[in-house]
Amino acid sequence: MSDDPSILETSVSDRLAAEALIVDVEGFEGPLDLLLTLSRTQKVDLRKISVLELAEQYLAFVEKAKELRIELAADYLVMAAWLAFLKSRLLLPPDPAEEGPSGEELAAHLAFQLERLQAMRDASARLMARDQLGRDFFARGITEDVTRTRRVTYTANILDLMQAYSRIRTKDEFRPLSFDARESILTMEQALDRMRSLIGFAGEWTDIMSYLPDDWSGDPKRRRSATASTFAATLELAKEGKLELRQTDTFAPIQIRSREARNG
Amino acid sequence: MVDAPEEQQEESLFEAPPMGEQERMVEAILFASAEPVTVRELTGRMPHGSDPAEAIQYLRKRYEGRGVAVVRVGDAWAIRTAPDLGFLMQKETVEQRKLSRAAIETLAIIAYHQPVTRAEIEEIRGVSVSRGTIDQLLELEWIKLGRRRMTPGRPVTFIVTETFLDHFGLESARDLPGLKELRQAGLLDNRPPPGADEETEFESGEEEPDLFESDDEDDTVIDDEEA
Amino acid sequence: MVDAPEEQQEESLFEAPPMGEQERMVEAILFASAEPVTVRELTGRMPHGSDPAEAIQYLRKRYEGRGVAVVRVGDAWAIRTAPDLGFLMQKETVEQRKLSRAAIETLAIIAYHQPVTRAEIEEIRGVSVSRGTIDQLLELEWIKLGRRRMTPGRPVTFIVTETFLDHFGLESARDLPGLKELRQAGLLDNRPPPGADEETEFESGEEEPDLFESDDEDDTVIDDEEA
Repeated sequence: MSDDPSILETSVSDRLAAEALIVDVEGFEGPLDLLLTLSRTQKVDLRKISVLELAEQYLAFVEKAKELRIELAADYLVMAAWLAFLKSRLLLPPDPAEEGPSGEELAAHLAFQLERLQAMRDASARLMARDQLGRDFFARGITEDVTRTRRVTYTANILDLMQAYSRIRTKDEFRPLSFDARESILTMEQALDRMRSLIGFAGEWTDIMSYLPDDWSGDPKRRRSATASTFAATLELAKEGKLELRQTDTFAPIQIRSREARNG
Repeated sequence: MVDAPEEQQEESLFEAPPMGEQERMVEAILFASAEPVTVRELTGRMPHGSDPAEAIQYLRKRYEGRGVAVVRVGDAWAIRTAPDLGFLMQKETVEQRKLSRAAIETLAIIAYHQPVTRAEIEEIRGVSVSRGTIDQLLELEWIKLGRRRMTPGRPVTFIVTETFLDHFGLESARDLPGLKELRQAGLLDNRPPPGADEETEFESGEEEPDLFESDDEDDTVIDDEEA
Repeated sequence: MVDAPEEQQEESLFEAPPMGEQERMVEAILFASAEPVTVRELTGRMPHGSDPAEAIQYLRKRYEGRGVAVVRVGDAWAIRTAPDLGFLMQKETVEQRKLSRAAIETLAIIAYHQPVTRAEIEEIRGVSVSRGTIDQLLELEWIKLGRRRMTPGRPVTFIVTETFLDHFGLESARDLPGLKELRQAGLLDNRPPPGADEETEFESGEEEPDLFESDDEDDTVIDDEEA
């Protein structure tokens, strides 16, 4: 098809234009842009463009580029292949067995794409020709920023006040207590140390209360603390498998005995 | 001056200032800002019960034919110098960054086709859109992300911003030059290539919220969907 | 400007724009300039033969009573917000916060013990009182300085103010409920003082030893020994 005389018999100016296109190939924004430029040589409304003629122009362009050993980007070659296919569809009688869109449909879409691209080109030109901020019209030069002040107000009511005072006074009244408490506490660590050293001797069931340190069994406050920590210590030792606990009834005395003593 | 004091007092404990005062206030606020100010913000800054939208209309009339004009920018308002006096402002002229042809075309496509995906921009231009082009437009704050398209891959879309409208002196995206003609000519249609997977294309077309029809463009703001 | 019109026309081929236009120009320039503009500069920027000084006077009149005003700044001119509308350029957000525990306790001590010195407050609270706490209460105008104490060092004392009484709805500081009333009102713990009812407590405590039962106040120091 490429040696169709109708294509080759182009005017000198058209040939020169075609060569300029090739030299400028870098300047094109892709195959569609190139097609749009080529379509201008038809000097018709884009709606009446001959897609067949355009396809041939494009293929001629690609041939020429090959002759001149110009490297064309892949998408130009993909477009060439597609246009060759389109051309065959447009020229050959439609094969009823063939699936897919007809050559006319494909051609119409390509024409639409070109028209749309041209429309967007025109739109961008019109947009850029508008008066622009900072060039044709201007914003305020001396601006006054809104100063944002954040005012924090603190609130408290009479209840807060009274509760605060109560809190202080309460602390005051019970301050001695905290000292007493500190002295009256047998920590679990202390109890655990003590129980570890004593447990070996507990071969028989013995009331847990008998393990309280002597000086911790008198004063009720101290006794209470010692009971609690000793009980906690025995639980810990039971967990370690060192002793067993039992209680015959709710609130009945808790008894312990060593496991090691029994096993060993 | 359309005061109905009785009605106002019923609505609010404090009487709104007279319309003349409200007009002064809007004037002061718009003068003080280089950026467009929304009616919502005006309402927030003016005394309780004020009606800045009405005050703006009076103010706009007052400035007709003056050296500065009250202009609408999307949902906001601004005062700008009259375009015919631009020649006096060489000193204020800011160096415009030269935009590439690709960037300008991409901007126009986004403006006229919004919301539009990158693939659609590429389809229209017939060439891939470079990362830098989009970045440049985002940086200028002329475009921003719109809603994701509800099609496979949930691609992001782009829309133009209020800054864009402000820059080109457009009241809204509906005022883009030649928009109606392009629409009537079917050149803004999302026309799938013949033989393409028409199901998908049709769906995407249907999901597409038409920015130009909707009154409130703010609700197209998105983009935390990635999170 | 004392130009005779004949001279102007001799100097320039072009007639100066009408005064109305000149006024528009001055308006646009003053609006868009980042700094006040002198008459000399206006003359330089406006078409030949213009009389910006006169135009300014018209413009100034036009803006009288408006939301912005044409004002003289040194020997230059600028458009500024009308002084009575300055409040629109501020946005105040009010945030309510609860007074800190330290502050409310300090305030309570001052209220109950006034006039009271800082050392006394610290003695009652058992911790030192930060400068900030006192400052905050002074700033709130809930406390003020009382007479200096006639003791060595002549320390200042603090007393509560009228504002304080107002805020807390009190006639006088004497109206503050006493300790006994606080206790009756359930505001003070009704916990028995240490030493009372210990046997009983122990009886119940024996089965269910709960060391910490009596120590629900966070100011009792129990766990320190483990450290």
